[in-house]
Amino acid sequence: MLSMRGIGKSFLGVRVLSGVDLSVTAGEVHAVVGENGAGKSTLMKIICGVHAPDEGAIEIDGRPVSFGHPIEARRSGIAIIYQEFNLLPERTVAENVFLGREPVRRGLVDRAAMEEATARLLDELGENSFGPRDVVKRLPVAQQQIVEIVKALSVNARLVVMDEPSAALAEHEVESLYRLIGRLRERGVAVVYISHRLREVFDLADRVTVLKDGSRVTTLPIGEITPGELIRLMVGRDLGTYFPPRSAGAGEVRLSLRGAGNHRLRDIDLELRAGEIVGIAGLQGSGRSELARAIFGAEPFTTGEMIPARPRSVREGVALGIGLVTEDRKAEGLALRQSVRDNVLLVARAVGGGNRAAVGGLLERVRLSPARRDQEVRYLSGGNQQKAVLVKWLTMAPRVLLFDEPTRGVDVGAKAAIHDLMRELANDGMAIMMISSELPELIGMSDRIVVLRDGRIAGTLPAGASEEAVMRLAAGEAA
Amino acid sequence: MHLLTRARPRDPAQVLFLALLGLVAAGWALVALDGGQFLTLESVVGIQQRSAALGIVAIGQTLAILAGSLDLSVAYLISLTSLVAAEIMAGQDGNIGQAVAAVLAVSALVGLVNGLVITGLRVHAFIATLGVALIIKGVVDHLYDGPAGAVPESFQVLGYSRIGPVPVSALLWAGVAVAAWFLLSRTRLGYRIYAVGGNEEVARLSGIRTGRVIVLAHVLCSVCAGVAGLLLASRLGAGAPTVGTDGGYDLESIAAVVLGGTALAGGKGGVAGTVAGVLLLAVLDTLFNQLEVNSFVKDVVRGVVIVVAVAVYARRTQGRPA
Amino acid sequence: TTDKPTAATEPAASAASTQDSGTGAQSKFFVQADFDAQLAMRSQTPEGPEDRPWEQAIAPKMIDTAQYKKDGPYHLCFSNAAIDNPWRQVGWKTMQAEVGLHEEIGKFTALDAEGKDDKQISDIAELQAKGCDALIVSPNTTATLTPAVTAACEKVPVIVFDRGVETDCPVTFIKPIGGYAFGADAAEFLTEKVPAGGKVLALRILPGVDVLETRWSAAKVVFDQSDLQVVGVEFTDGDAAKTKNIVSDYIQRHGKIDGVWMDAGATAVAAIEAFEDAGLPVPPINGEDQQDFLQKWKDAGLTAVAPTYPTYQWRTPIIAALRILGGEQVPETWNLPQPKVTGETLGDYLQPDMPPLHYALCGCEDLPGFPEAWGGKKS
Amino acid sequence: MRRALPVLAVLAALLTAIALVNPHFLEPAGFLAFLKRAAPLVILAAGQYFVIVSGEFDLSVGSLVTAEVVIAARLIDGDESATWPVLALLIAAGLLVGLVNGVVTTKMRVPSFIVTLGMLLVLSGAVFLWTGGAPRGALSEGFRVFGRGGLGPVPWSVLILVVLGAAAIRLMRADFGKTLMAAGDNERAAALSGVRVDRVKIFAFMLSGLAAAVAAILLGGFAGVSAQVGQGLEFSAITAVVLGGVTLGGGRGSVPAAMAGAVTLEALFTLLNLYGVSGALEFTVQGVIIIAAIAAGAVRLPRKPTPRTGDAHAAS
Ligand SMILES: Nc1ncnc2c1ncn2[C@@H]1O[C@H](COP(=O)(O)OP(=O)(O)OP(=O)(O)O)[C@@H](O)[C@H]1O
Ligand SMILES: Nc1ncnc2c1ncn2[C@@H]1O[C@H](COP(=O)(O)OP(=O)(O)OP(=O)(O)O)[C@@H](O)[C@H]1O
Ligand SMILES: [Mg+2]
Ligand SMILES: [Mg+2]
Repeated sequence: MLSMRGIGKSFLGVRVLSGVDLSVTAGEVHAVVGENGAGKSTLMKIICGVHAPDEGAIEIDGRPVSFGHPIEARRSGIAIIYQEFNLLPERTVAENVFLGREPVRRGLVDRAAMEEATARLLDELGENSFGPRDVVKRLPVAQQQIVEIVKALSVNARLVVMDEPSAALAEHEVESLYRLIGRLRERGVAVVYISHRLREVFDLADRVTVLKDGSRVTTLPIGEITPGELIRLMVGRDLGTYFPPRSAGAGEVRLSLRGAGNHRLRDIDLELRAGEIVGIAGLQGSGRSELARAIFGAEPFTTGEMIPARPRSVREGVALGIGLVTEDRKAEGLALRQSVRDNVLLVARAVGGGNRAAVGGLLERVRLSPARRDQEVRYLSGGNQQKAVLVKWLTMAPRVLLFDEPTRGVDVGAKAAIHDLMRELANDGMAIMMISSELPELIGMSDRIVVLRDGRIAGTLPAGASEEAVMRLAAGEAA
Repeated sequence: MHLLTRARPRDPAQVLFLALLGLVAAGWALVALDGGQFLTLESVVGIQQRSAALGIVAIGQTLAILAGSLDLSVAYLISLTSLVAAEIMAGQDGNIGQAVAAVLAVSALVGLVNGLVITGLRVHAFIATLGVALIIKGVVDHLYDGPAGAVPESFQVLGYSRIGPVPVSALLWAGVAVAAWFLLSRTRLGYRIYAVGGNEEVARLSGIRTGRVIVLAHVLCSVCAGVAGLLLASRLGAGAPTVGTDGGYDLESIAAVVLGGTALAGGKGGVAGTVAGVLLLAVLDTLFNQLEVNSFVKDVVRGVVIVVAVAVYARRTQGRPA
Repeated sequence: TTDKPTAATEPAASAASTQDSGTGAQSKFFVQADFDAQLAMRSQTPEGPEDRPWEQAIAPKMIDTAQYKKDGPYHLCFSNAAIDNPWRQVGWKTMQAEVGLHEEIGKFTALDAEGKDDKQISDIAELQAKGCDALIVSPNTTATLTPAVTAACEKVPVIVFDRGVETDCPVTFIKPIGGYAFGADAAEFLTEKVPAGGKVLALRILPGVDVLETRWSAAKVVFDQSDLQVVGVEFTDGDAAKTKNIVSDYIQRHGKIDGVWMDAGATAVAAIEAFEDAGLPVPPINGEDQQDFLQKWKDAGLTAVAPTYPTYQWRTPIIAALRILGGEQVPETWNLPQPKVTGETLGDYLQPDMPPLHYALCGCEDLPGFPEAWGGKKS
Repeated sequence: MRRALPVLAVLAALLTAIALVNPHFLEPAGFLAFLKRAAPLVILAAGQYFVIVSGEFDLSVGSLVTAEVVIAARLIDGDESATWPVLALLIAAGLLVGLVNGVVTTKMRVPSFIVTLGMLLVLSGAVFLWTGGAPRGALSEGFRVFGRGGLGPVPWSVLILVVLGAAAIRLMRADFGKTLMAAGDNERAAALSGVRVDRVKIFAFMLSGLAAAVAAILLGGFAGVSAQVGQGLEFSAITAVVLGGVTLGGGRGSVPAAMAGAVTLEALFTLLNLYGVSGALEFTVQGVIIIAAIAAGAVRLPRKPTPRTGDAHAAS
């Protein structure tokens, strides 16, 4: 029913998609996979009229369409679950679900109908922990995610796009999502399903399309491919050989936690050693970012002890020689309208200290082309933005550096560079903690993997542990 | 910012109505000590008369602010519309129809301009409406150097008649308030005003044409100002080029709205709070009148009250972001 | 029920346009008859005690007030347009002091409308409920306050002063001779002192205020008949900085200004400074009876005149109210004398110990609390 | 700087237009006179710039100016010897008002629009409560010289303007300026980089208060005591800053551009005054030009992403 041909798109000069073809037939579940930053979400946003493609054509039932506004896409029966947060925190669940297409009776919004329909959909998802009238901002992320799913389903679309819908869900919730997708399929609804969890892809999909660096590698019936091959297609080479070699051994303890906790973390015991990269795994909402932020002093620990000291503020964290490369570059990492130079010098200027003279050398080291230094950061590619964030911290020569999703939305080249750099830093004696949702990366980089679940440490795995082992701990199935 | 640290806040409107009761009680006591009587028929009527015009403007302002915008042009628009009304009526009952129509048309047009400058030319609402305010001021000052036109007896009913203790003007205000409440809680436009004010991007991704919503909010806001202009014209028996600015309706309406617990950033709040906010200011006024406190003390107290109130809401609703 | 007065109101305005000499069209507030009357009054000798000009009246047409007679103590009420400028400030102090003189006044209730017509309308309504024996009103604007005053007339004896209303229902309307006289005094002075063909700059505070419109319209008539050339009529908003800027602009543009006419003295000093800062002699100019101007006048030895709009008129309404309640006759229109300060009389009015914005003709020297209450120092 | 181009164009056009009507304007004396007139607004704009670039508003400067002048007059009361102490006091008062604005805004999380609106009411009320409704007292010659006199041909106000302008530019180049910018651009990122967001914002408000104090000294000096002296200055200042291409909401624009905006606005006033057609219509022209100039400078910015918690502290 949907077919896209030769889709191309660039943002601020960065090419994100080129010549992508995608066709989805009614009643099919079509998985789209690819590394972070491969362009999956962008492609979906084009399907849904958020972005207009620079090149290429979209057809629905053989009729060419071009959406200038999301509402036009919806009118032709397309619904989407966006990857990033897309709800109004101040409004109720029902109001969010029917946002922009509230049912009306005699010209008036029909609250009853709205809430009833919402309640029904919640039941179908087996979700009974909250109701249509709850205000969204009071729901935890996982439940907020459910609301987004319901929002998409309520459209009664012929094509439902799901961009990492399961990212924040617990096992049983994923189960009911499966059931739901099954029902959609029976109704002849087409589903485009994006996920980093290959298991889901193999459980659900009829066909899978692999994106890499913004172009399509292939599209295959799921039966004709194994997980191993799929990963190879996504990454383009064998993982094993790809990541930099691990360090000889860990040095002295730089930082250690004993029974540390706060509003979302419980008795965390953790040691970060010089020269070691510790990987933190866990589902979204498991508290990984919270852990990093707590160590850094942004949302301090309230209980337990931290050696050398428990920072009560960011500045104290920095003073202890701790740095945090935040999860969300655009919202937490960079002042987008300031120049690269001003961004990399920000910490040094704010807290004092730091080696400003070294900046030039550091920018060289991360191979951030000199031409770009006086450019506003927002004009840089995701990869270069991330490099800028890195340099911002390297200027402070931290003893402990925390990475939260360091390669999210970063293209493969920059990704490799960042990986190499992280390892170099470790070898130079820095203690590194790395959060990543991307298991291959996590496993490839880490000397040790600590798995979080619901704000507690679910277990620790040695280097080279299997994805399954990690997922089992993370999802809380009997190990 | 986190679920667990967030205590369930009471709706500011409720808080405010409680405060209102408290104030009335306090007023009663104070005036009694002063040997007077606080809630005489006249003072009750006075409170309503005094709040009607501001109340109506504030309702409109609420819509603009909820949509994430704001309107600094209302004061001059009020002056303009009072003149339009009085000039067209020219003392003739027969002209009332046209006059009202003209006022609504003029104000709607101004609202449209405000909205289009903001959404189309992408000028910040603050500057856009300030600029439009200047434009109107220029026109008014150019055309008029004093009260003009005449409002026929029959229309002055609006400004002076009352049913028992309730002035017609207060009824008009109530009408506007109910209409706005209805709009916000029962119509799509209302829902979308909240959505756009809450988060324009989310609204857009959910298929809302955010531009239109903002423009409409401004049209409604200006129309409310127009209605206030009609009311004032009927009270003054003529149009006055300074009635809007003398009343300080621009900043006072915004103050009343936030006093009513509507977030200046938009997407949060409602008319109930605004009504309470306006009444609170009016009761304060009356109280000061009765105690013959001079207008300077009044300003000081007003300023403090507004800031403190908003600070209280801020406490209730949000912790500190990381 | 309605709080609306029954009396209809018709704006009384007849324009009289004359040949142009840079003064523009005549104000729609101009009324020839009033103009003539006021100019005539200037030469008439007022009746009443020599030393108490606030009790004097020019050509009074007395009316009987027996129907208002009642026994004290009295409750007097006052609806004030505003106290937002020095003139009203001095007047208000003076009125309060006057009230202090009379123990037969049991209660004095005053509401300040803060310059808002709408508020004054509801203030007047509210005051009627306070059981006042007499209501004094200083209207914020003439036309728009008329209905409210008319309504009040039906309940209590009303005394209007300063600005008028478009109805004769008040028992008495107290005012100095008026704006025409003020404007003419100043204009005539300039026609005397400024050489023929000289360039005159007219500075007005803002348009639309009747008491100010009359001043200008009178000046216009005088200038139109003179051989002076009015090079500009500008509005200053009563803002000193703006006044100074405007004057300097005119000096720049015309090289030389031979006379300055002002409809109010508040910013006269700023205008004078504009000449000083430009290093030019100060041309003939008029101000008002404010101390800073009188001081400047004396120090710089200016050729100047200060027509007045005496603040002692704030005493009269209290006196009038008591007479009315006492059943004594009062003038229907109480025209107070409106002296002007000239080179000869300057000495009598200059009071170095009073604040610069104090008005010399407050008639408050004999009142309790003077001068401290008016911000002055005991000498 | 790109965003400042429209304003510079407008400025050039206005200046030529003025020069056409009034050749004297091009002579040093004429131009200095113009600058002297512009100085207070330009200084106010520079102060307002710090607040706006940090993502806030300061509506209190207008009534602060009035308050300062009235206070000065009452305290000095014509006594020369009181001049310098009072000057010091005015500066302190300005800083104090800024401090209060800043603390309430940042610590109590009240939108600065409201805080400074409240401050506007409080100041205008309090000062006249104190003087009993109208200004009293008088300024000393020593006080007035800053607004009236000059060093040879150059007015003091112009010298003060130059000094303060230079200082403002230095300040924005310094660490404070950079961190302030970052805080205005992305408060979260700044906080997570160790910027004391509250502190820099409070400091910005204090700078605005300081600017108001200086402007008051110049205006009072120029024309003497008056109750209207500060009327509407807050709007003029904000307009000027925005005219200079500084975006409300923070993180963009430069001090020189903001000050250029103020000069432009003043040039506009002067021009309209010179052509002096109808005193009234000039407001209309003013409004149109402001909207047009700013619309010309406006550029589309990519929307800020929403954090997952949705707690993006939108409050202005
Ligand atoms: N609005 C935007 N402006 C600029 N660059 C963008 C924008 N949206 C996406 N990009 C860039 O486009 C590239 C692809 O992003 P996209 O979100 O499509 O990747 P993805 O495959 O969805 O990754 P993930 O698996 O992490 O969701 C990334 O480099 C990202 O930085
Ligand atoms: N119950 C909750 N209440 C409020 N905010 C939450 C809650 N759960 C998660 N969040 C927020 O959602 C985001 C994701 O949660 P968190 O960071 O704890 O998980 P994570 O393991 O870091 O997942 P990810 O890093 O992929 O977002 C965090 O920014 C966190 O602040
Ligand atoms: Mg994605
Ligand atoms: Mg995280």
